[in-house]
Amino acid sequence: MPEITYREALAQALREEMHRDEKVYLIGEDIGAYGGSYAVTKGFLSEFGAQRVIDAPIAEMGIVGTAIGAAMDGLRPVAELMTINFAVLALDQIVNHAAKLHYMFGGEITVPMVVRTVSGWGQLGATHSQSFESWFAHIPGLKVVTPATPSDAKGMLKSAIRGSDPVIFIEHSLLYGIKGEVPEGDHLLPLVGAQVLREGRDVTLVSYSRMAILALRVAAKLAQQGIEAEVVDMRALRPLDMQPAIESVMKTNHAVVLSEDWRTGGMGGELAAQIYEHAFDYLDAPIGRVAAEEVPMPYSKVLEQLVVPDENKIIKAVHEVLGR
Amino acid sequence: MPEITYREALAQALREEMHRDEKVYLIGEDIGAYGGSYAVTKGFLSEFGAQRVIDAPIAEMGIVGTAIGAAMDGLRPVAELMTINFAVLALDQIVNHAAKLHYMFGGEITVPMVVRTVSGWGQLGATHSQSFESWFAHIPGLKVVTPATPSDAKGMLKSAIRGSDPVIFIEHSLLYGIKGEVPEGDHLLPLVGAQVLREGRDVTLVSYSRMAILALRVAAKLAQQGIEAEVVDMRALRPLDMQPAIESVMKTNHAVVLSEDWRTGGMGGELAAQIYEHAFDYLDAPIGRVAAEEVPMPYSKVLEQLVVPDENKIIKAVHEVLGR
Amino acid sequence: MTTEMTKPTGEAGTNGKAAAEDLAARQHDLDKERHLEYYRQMMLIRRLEEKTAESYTQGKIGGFLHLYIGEEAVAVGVVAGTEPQDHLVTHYRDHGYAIAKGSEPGPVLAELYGKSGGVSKGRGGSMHLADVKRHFWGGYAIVGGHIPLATGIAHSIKYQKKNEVVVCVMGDGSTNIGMFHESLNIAALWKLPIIYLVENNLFGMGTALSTHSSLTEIHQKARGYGMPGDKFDGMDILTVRDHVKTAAERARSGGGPSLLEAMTYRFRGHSMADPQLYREKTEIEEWRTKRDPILLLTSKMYAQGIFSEEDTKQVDEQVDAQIIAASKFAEESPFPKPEELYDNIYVNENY
Amino acid sequence: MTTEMTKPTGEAGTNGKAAAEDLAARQHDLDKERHLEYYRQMMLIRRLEEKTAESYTQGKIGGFLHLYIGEEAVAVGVVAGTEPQDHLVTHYRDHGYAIAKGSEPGPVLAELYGKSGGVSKGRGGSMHLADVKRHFWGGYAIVGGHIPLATGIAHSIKYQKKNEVVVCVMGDGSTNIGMFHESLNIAALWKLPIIYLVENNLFGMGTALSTHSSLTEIHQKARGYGMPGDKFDGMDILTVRDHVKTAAERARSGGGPSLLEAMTYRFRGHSMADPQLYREKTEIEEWRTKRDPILLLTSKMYAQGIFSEEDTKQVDEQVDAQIIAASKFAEESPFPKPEELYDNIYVNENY
Ligand SMILES: Cc1ncc(C[n+]2csc(CCOP(=O)(O)OP(=O)(O)O)c2C)c(N)n1
Ligand SMILES: Cc1ncc(C[n+]2csc(CCOP(=O)(O)OP(=O)(O)O)c2C)c(N)n1
Ligand SMILES: [Mg+2]
Ligand SMILES: [Mg+2]
Repeated sequence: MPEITYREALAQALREEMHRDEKVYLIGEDIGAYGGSYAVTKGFLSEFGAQRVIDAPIAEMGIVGTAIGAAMDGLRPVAELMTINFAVLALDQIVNHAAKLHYMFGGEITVPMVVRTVSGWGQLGATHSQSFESWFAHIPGLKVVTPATPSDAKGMLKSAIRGSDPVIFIEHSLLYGIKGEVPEGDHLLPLVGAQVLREGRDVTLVSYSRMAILALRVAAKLAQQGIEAEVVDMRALRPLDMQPAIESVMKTNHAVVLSEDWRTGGMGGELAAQIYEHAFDYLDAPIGRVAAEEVPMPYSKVLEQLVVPDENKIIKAVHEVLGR
Repeated sequence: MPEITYREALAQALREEMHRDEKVYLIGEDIGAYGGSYAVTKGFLSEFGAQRVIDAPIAEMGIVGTAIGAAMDGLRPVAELMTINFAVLALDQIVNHAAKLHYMFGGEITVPMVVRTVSGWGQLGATHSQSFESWFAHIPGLKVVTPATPSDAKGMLKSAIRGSDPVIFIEHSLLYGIKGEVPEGDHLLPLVGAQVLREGRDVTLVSYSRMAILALRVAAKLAQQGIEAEVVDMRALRPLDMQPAIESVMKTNHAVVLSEDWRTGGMGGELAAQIYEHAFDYLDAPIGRVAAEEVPMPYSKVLEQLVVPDENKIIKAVHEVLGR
Repeated sequence: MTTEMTKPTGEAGTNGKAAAEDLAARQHDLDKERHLEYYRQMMLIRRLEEKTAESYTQGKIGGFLHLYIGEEAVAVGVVAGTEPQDHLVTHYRDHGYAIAKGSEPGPVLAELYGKSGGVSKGRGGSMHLADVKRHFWGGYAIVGGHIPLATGIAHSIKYQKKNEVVVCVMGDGSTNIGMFHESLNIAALWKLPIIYLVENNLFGMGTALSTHSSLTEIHQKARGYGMPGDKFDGMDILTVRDHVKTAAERARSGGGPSLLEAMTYRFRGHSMADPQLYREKTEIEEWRTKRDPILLLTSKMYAQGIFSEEDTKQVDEQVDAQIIAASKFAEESPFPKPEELYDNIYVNENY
Repeated sequence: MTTEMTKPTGEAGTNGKAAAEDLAARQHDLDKERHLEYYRQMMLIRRLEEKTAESYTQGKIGGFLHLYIGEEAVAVGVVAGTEPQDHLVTHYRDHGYAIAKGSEPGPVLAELYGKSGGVSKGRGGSMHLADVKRHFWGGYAIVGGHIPLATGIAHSIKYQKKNEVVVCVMGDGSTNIGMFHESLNIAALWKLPIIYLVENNLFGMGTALSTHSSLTEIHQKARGYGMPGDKFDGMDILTVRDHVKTAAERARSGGGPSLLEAMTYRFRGHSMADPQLYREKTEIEEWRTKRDPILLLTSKMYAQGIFSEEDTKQVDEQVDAQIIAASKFAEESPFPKPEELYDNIYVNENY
């Protein structure tokens, strides 16, 4: 199987689906002439033309709203919101509209739309370094996908496009460069279903997106200390598949949940609460929670490094949970 | 002490603060000539004039954004967003701006602003029946207040107006009519600090806003069954004061968290996770979670009743937690 | 009762006087049928709204109820000026549009009752009801929220090279919100086949036009997009129809979007809960007595001899019967079943 | 180096020829001083930007860096056309505005280095830097996000009956977003003392004007609000100053808001990361050689004899020295301390 980057995997998914179905089109800011702010759609404008690769005005509500409308009428838009920070501007369209229509109109309207957007940070300052996945995960009617690997990036994006529900597809800017094996052609993965990425008997690391990759790296380090960590990648945050995490904790009796968002009201609280609830009698210690410090992200590198979860914080949390 | 309604308590707070400080003004949709969609500001337009009671265009970003700007320059706006469903439209201004400015500009800018808004339901349909408190509670830089009683409504609103931080003040449409004792005049309450509303030894009900009132009613019923429930009203969701809930659970060894929002990613998960973490050795059973069913709110009364948490669901959850 | 007719064939026959008379008679019949149909639709809307008001006070309808009484000529004119395959997307004051677009009054009322026989199976309610097979995409209750959706439908039409037009209806108060701007820019930029039709009823809830909008000539907001704007009497169904038709023809032939402003007035409060502190009773009375769109049509038709009081009486009876039948349908329709609560969250459960 | 002078006193002296000559000489000195100050500011902005570009490639500056090179006349003209107490709110391409408004280059550069000596203590970075005591309320990185804020400051000014004006700067690409519309409607409706100044540099990131805006004459968007609109050469500092001054006087005297469009061009990419696939190198070269705002000013000034190459050389040296000093300041300024991480979340910790 060829090794390609997360970025290439996404591009492959988009390209294949666009070739397969004329009703699939892309819309977003600077996805065409500029080549995509993270270069995912580089070359697409010349390959598919301006009708199907639409450089939109800076108008997040307009981008998502017109995509919803087009989806209602049978097209299959893939809307790109340049970063998740700007998705905040489109929340009314996503939450009050896309998520509601199928249910609210008694099943008569469908919204086969994908919204691709990106989390991440890197001295981008307070307005440009946020993670809002828990907000989306809170909304019935949405599917929320957070792929960590190139294979998932491709396989889940293709399924998102083929499915008929509104999908919030959250990429991570610090993952675009990672490589992995990705099946060529029709590689379709379900949009729900957590997975064990690494087995271990001592502690379960529950995570998604970039933190799942970090968890793998940490697990390798922990192994050198004689700690065998099991890594569970949630992969999608709505619907949530808690089973693998719960089963893992029943085996390891210890868990640390990892996310990049702010702690209070973040994804980690929900994941922990469900594990506590369903593995109550199996836990030997409170679940560790590693998340971002609760401050607007400072620009200065020295402060930013304190805010974001890193390997050391995870290792520290594991040690605490294991009482070492 | 006079007994007044939650609505009157809010009106009192606004009126007193407007008389006290000319820099306080109100802005919102239909707060003036119409009298306020929930009649909180009825009579204010003639009392204070159109300069200080501003009927705004339907422009949620404009309402909140101009309020932030005015606050930056030293005024003390109280912006009303007619319901929390429309607050979704103003999230960029609230989250990417109000919450960030003080920190991001090194303390040089302050945003002494209050955003009043309302949760609730009552056959209003999917777009008009939502609860987004967990979203706001997730954001560093905001203060999030969810008063359950008339006294808190007045005392916390006055403090919110006098303080110099952006406060999201979430009322509940089904609470406006409830009555309670409210001190006259300068009744100022801190914006943080949970409280025990009723003592009990068997189980802790952890809640806020309308669910705290429901919890009190449920506790009375449970008492008749010989179950003594302790009711903790969180009162504010950011900053969170977990101490009273944790101490209560250390005593009762059982807890049920109650909220009106959707379960996944809602406030209950966070509250539960923190209780599990800090009262880990005291819990005799998993914490119960009562929240809304995870569907866009159906209009039909028969379905809506199934979605919202009610006394029976709470009682059932308590029984489960207590193993009865 | 047929729906809006196609144009009269118009060929002048052989040349005899009889043929000409025949043609005139045929023309008269067509005119009568067409205009009586407008009358019928307006009456049906009005009577249905009166029925909903009654049901609301009886507690059969919950939540917010926004009546369309007084504004019937706009909905009926919009549908008369467009084709059945054209699309309609409106704000929450939507019952009239559903009816004009051909929805049965029974399922519309049943929707308001929260019954499973409702057009949206009782899930949407008054503010969110749709009848997709008639290309009525629904009422939407977030002010301005439907404007991007309607624009997207128009985008789809253009993308798929279909010969259809979208009408997106909103109130005057909705033209100040960001989504209006984003949508109109996109529509003008991409030359989409869409008509933005503003029902200017002088108030957004209790806020007067001059308090909420810098430009009180709403149609002039089109100038910010290089789009044609047009203002007309929204109380005259024929005027509405003609202006909508012109804009629809422009849109259909690739001329892009328009912003239309129909001057109208709601005879009732914003919603059933409205104490109406913000306007004078005399103002309402003035409109009611002098500018009732139904009276305006009948007096014109009577004067021109196109139809008679006899005709309208007949229609009235039919309408009354329809309301009774609708009411019966709505009453008898069952409530949704509890086990259906989780239906229609997703299309693909396991994708 | 003084800041922008007040108007010359202008009284004609007694009446002798000597007095007149004296006046002319004084006038010339004032003219020279003023125009040389414009030159100085533009040069300082340019050299500082060049310095930041260098520092960025050296890894001393992180994140996104948006250079202002080529557009200096707009910032300097805006400040020249307004008063020191007037307010400035801009988008993320903000270094030039800070400098024009009088911020010291050292703390501006230190901000970009993430140092505690930065104007925003290293918390904001390139896209979010403010200097509030100078009424520079900062750069904002959410496109359009600052437009409502600036409008609110103008509202506060009117509310408090202050004699001040706000200038809100944005790019052409920012005029399509909802917040633009909501703000301009409110400002026109309430007649607020604000100038919306659009830097039309023909692109929003890589998207050309005609691809993003239905009206490419951006100032005509004012028509949607009944607001005056005005377009002018943004490469000519004197033109910018005069047009801004006119709008500021209107705003100050109760005439309400304006929408100004300064035609300009950025000589560099959108940010340091921009591969610039969307425009031709020749187009950039054309602007650089023929329309450089600094060259335009100097050639005019040399021709009119207002200042000489000698003068500019002197200024250049001063500017170079300032940049060296700024660089030293930024390098030596300490990083924020870890224990300060939670400072300035709230003003009132226990309220
Ligand atoms: C975004 C949003 N803000 C506020 C409201 C509350 N609201 C419902 S209708 C309405 C007035 C709308 O007036 P207009 O657009 O003129 O329509 P009309 O009701 O007059 O037909 C308001 C403020 C809402 N539904 N959505
Ligand atoms: C709401 C939002 N959407 C998208 C972006 C990403 N973005 C940053 S600058 C920019 C282009 C803005 O162009 P313009 O307004 O013309 O200003 P210029 O950079 O040309 O000065 C974009 C799309 C953003 N920061 N905020
Ligand atoms: Mg109206
Ligand atoms: Mg630009």
